[in-house]
Amino acid sequence: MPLDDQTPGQKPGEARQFKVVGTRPLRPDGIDKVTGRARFGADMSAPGMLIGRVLRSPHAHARIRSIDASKAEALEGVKAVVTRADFGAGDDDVADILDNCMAGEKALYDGHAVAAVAATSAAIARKALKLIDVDYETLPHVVDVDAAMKPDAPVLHEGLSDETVPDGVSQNVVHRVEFGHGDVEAGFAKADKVLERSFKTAATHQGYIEPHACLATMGTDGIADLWVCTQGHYMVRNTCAAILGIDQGKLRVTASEIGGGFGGKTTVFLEPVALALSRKANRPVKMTMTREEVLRATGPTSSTSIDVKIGMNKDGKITAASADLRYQGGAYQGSPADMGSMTAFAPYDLENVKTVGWDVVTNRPKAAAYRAPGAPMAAFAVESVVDELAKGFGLDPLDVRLKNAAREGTKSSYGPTFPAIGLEATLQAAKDHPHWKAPLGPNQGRGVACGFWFNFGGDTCVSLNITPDGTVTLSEGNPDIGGSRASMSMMAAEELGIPYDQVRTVIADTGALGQNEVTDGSRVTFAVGLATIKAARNAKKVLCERAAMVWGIDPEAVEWADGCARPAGDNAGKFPPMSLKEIAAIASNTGGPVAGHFEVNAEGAGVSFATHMVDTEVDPETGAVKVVRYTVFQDAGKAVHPAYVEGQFQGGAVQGIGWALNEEYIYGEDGRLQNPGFLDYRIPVASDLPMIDTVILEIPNPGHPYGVRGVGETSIVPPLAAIANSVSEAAGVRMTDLPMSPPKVLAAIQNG
Amino acid sequence: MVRIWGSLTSATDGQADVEIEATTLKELLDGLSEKYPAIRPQLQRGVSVSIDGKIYNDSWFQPIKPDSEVVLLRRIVGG
Amino acid sequence: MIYEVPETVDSAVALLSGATGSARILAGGTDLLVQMKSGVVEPDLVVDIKRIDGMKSIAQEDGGWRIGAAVSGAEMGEHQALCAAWPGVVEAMELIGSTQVQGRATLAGNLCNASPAADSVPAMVAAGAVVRVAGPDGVRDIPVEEIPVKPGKTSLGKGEFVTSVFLPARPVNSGDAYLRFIPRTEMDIAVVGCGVSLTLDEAGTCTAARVGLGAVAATVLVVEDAAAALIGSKADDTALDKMAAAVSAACKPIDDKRGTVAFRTHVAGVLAKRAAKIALARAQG
Amino acid sequence: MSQIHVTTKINGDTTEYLCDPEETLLDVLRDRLALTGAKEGCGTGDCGACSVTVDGRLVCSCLTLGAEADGCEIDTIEGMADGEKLHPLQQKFLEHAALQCGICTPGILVAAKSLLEKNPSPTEEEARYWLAGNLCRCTGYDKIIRAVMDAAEEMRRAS
Repeated sequence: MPLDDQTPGQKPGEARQFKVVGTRPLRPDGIDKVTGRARFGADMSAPGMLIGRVLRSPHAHARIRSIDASKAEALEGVKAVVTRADFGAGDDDVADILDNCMAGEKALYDGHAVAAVAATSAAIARKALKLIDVDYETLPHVVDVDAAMKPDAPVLHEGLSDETVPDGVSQNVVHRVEFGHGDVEAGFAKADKVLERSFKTAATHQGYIEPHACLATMGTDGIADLWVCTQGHYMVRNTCAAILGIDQGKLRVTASEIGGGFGGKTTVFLEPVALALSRKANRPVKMTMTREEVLRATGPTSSTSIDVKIGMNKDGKITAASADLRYQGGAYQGSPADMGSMTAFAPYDLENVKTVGWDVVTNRPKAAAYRAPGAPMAAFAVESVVDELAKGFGLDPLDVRLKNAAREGTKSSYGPTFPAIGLEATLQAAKDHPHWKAPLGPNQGRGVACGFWFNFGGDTCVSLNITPDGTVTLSEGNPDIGGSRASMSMMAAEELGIPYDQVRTVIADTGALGQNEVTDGSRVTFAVGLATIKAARNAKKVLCERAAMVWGIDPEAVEWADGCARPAGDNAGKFPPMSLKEIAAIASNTGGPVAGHFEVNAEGAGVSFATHMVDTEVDPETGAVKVVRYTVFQDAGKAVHPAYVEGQFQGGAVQGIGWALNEEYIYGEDGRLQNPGFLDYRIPVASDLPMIDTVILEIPNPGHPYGVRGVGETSIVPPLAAIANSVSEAAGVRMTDLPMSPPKVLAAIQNG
Repeated sequence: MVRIWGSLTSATDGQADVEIEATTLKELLDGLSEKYPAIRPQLQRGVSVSIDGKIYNDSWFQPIKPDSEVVLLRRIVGG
Repeated sequence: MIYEVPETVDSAVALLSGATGSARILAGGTDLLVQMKSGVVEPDLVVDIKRIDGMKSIAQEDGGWRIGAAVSGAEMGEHQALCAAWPGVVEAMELIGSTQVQGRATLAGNLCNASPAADSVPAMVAAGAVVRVAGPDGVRDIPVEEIPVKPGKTSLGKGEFVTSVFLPARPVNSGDAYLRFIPRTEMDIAVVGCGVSLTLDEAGTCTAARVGLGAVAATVLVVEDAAAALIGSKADDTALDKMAAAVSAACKPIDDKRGTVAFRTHVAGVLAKRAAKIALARAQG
Repeated sequence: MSQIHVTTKINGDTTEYLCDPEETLLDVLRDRLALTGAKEGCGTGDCGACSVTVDGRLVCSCLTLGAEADGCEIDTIEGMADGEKLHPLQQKFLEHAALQCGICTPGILVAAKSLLEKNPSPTEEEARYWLAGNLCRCTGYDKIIRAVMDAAEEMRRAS
């Protein structure tokens, strides 16, 4: 629906004075989380609960000839065993998700689920798994994206390529997409220099510390309850209902506290299996993944192979740019090659630009969304070439970016013309920051890079209820992944004109609200915030009506200001203001409880840009890289709770540092994952890092009443490139292959 | 006038900008589907539409003004 | 699985000797429990040795130090006299795992896990440590480098277990050091590890040296050529380069998820040189 | 398989339990004693989310057998606050927004408390190395380290 975006009484362009928004109150779920009593996915139990475990394929690619579970079923304590045969055909929409949760004809990657058991203890469940005989016919496999595209590559799915895929490539290529405008060849012909480079990035995992976990209870009548750690319990409800062939309304899903997601908990893995086990055993079933299972069978992001070609004039003006982006998305279609193709050149105002994206399947776990899916790798490749060209001409890399920066009115590389955007502001802030002028030590280098992300909105419901004592409870349908309860309470308090601690925000289960889009796309503060503000405005309207009844005047003659209903002007009559508390106290006498609610598909999210600056030091004898200093400059639209905005900036930057330096999926010749643990899947630890400085810029999003833009994802787009540019300068050699692990950096230094 | 992405131009006789009479998002998508049947598989896979720089995924009755800039995009996903 | 907590060495030996299935010693458990979790080992008997007298003690003996098999890294790090005598061994031990792991992990366990990448072992090798083993035939003392025979396998026989590690008396003007290379700053397994121990005479000439190398072969290496390059020199740059070359030449590494052959071979030399400089500075006081 | 009877003190209270010989202390705390503040992030000692202290020594409860705790004193996150009074570290974590999702928070608080008991005046570097075994994926550690340093300062002032 079209939204009236303006705050009443506020002229366009006029900065609003906030009382609560922009402050840093303590989060309402804080004490639960510092005392250990907050309940996460694995922290729930039920009477008579069974423990479920999954049997996983040890093969990268194998036909499943047969599964014999009779010995497992006969083991004392085993109450149910399920295989794919226990699931129906399911809707087409969820066919891939079902096949990923429980393999059908083929196991498509190392770690692919092939059967599951529910037993009276974890030990018995583990023992039962060993008693299941699976007859596999192993098949040739492929895990590398370029290898998988070759015509003679082992094929995962026959006939999957759609009409966009040209002849001469493997059927593993699912889809090809192209964006751009102008004539790149003509543009390259005009350039003083054309530079073409190829890049590779390894697959990385979202790396949330909480493994997937759920507790399912399902009866034979199809009525079911599910407790689960997820980024979207409504998505879990809808997906599981479709897979299990039950009505969405019969499945109530409650979101636990969530121990990190970053996109990796935007789909289902264990949940349909736990429900199927529970249905079969007719008892509650709890399932948790081990860390090994998390790494082998969930997440990760795509590994990529990218070619970038850019033409630049001596003055730094880019004449043309093109990129070919090949992303493998694991065993099923849907790698974010399209997002990479759309975002690759988004920070630039280009006359001639073309990107081609390839979605490729391989024998790896199905790629899940990871924070700005597809964008960081594309930015790594593009920003590396821009940097090399700029430095080749002896130009300041920030000046070159400013010279070519997308701004209001720029026709973006993916099509639309940008409205007011904050890229130049981030670049200018970077240029003016002391970090840019600070001296570098020996073996140190400084890199900068820009990044872009779309952000989006989606279906959102908020219900705001006034209690009899005049405090407020706010129900929303998006798991609080990083302080969003605080932001919602703040926006409701701001709008109602009451103190922050008078609002309590809760995450409602799927029975309490309508459909809510997943906590993804950096949407929550934007979309749920918008719905919160609108719900509060609806409540204020009712509150004004109640005051009007008491005063015996027209409701239109009452306005809400500073937490009270007041006569709107002298003509309305002279009455002392009525506070929220006063109106709440007489709610029963004036028509009943007061509430405001708002349901919307919150379209029209604003895009967001960031510039990152990083200093690294390279040990020339070992190739070890140390991050010495890091500063994030990002447009937040409006920072509702600045501490949590900074936290998003810092967290994204550090995930990017991991991706750039040490994180990678390592497969052996046998197609098995060699590092399914936090020992060798090396996410940054505290001693690896400096403080991460942040500069929040606020260029308001006209699509949100307070100007909010999403901030969660953009922060992971620039770091790969910024660090690569920094390391390349420090090492004296251009690094094009992520991660820049010490053996690679040392080899690059030694090979010049 | 709708701007479509590069690889769809095979469905529109090579035109990157195509003319569709539409006052809402739904009319636009129906019009595209009717005029260029070859584009239907892509529409079925899901698209996002940028109207004057704002992204819309689903809202059928989102108004489109005569002078609006309308761009068809791959369905935006997030993490 | 049966869990036993014997209170004497003899009863531990009896339990281990009498075991019909697989038996494991539990001291810190930081390797054993990981292996049990992954299903790599499913012991029928676990013998917790922490309640045996002496297992948790650090005691001076003949001018050297005897470290009980259940002494944790954290306890070693808190023992000032031990740190002063063998800083290289202590710093190697303290590099293993996190603070949490330090609260449990032991020198003896790190040795008996028989990983070629064990951090404390090259340092113990350099220090000339001697391991005391109890078994059905009584007690024997053997050089530390003779314990691991290949990855995951020790030379200990059935019923035997390590009761202590002895670090010998430290000659005057001596110093030791251990350095390892890891991709992060903490929490990784060594890609290369190098322990150096050396002794100087009054004139500053190196009279004795030992160099231990980890993660570059199936077991920790004692590199005698490297030691020879130092002995008789003043550990100047020429000698150090010669030592580094000997270290690199001794490497027989593999390519794996943690590093390449070329990387390990090169970095072994780099680390040996850096470790030797630290040891030298310590020897010079 | 017979179970083992264990007597411990947990957060100051004498506690008895029966556990399987191969059961970890983490499983005992979570599944038998309903102390779910310690989390299992990896089960292999690599993430620190299950941190507790045993006889004052910081350990991963996933790398300790429940049977080993016999006669020991165990402290967990559930015992960190003194009644209604939060520990200064807990308070500073809230004030500095040092948690986003909160899954690593109990382990980090237990580890940080152990640090400050051993070293009341850690440098930033000492704090970072002490906490290197506690993985956090949300915050980039910046606000965590600030909260620990601030709590240390406040505790020094108060003592």
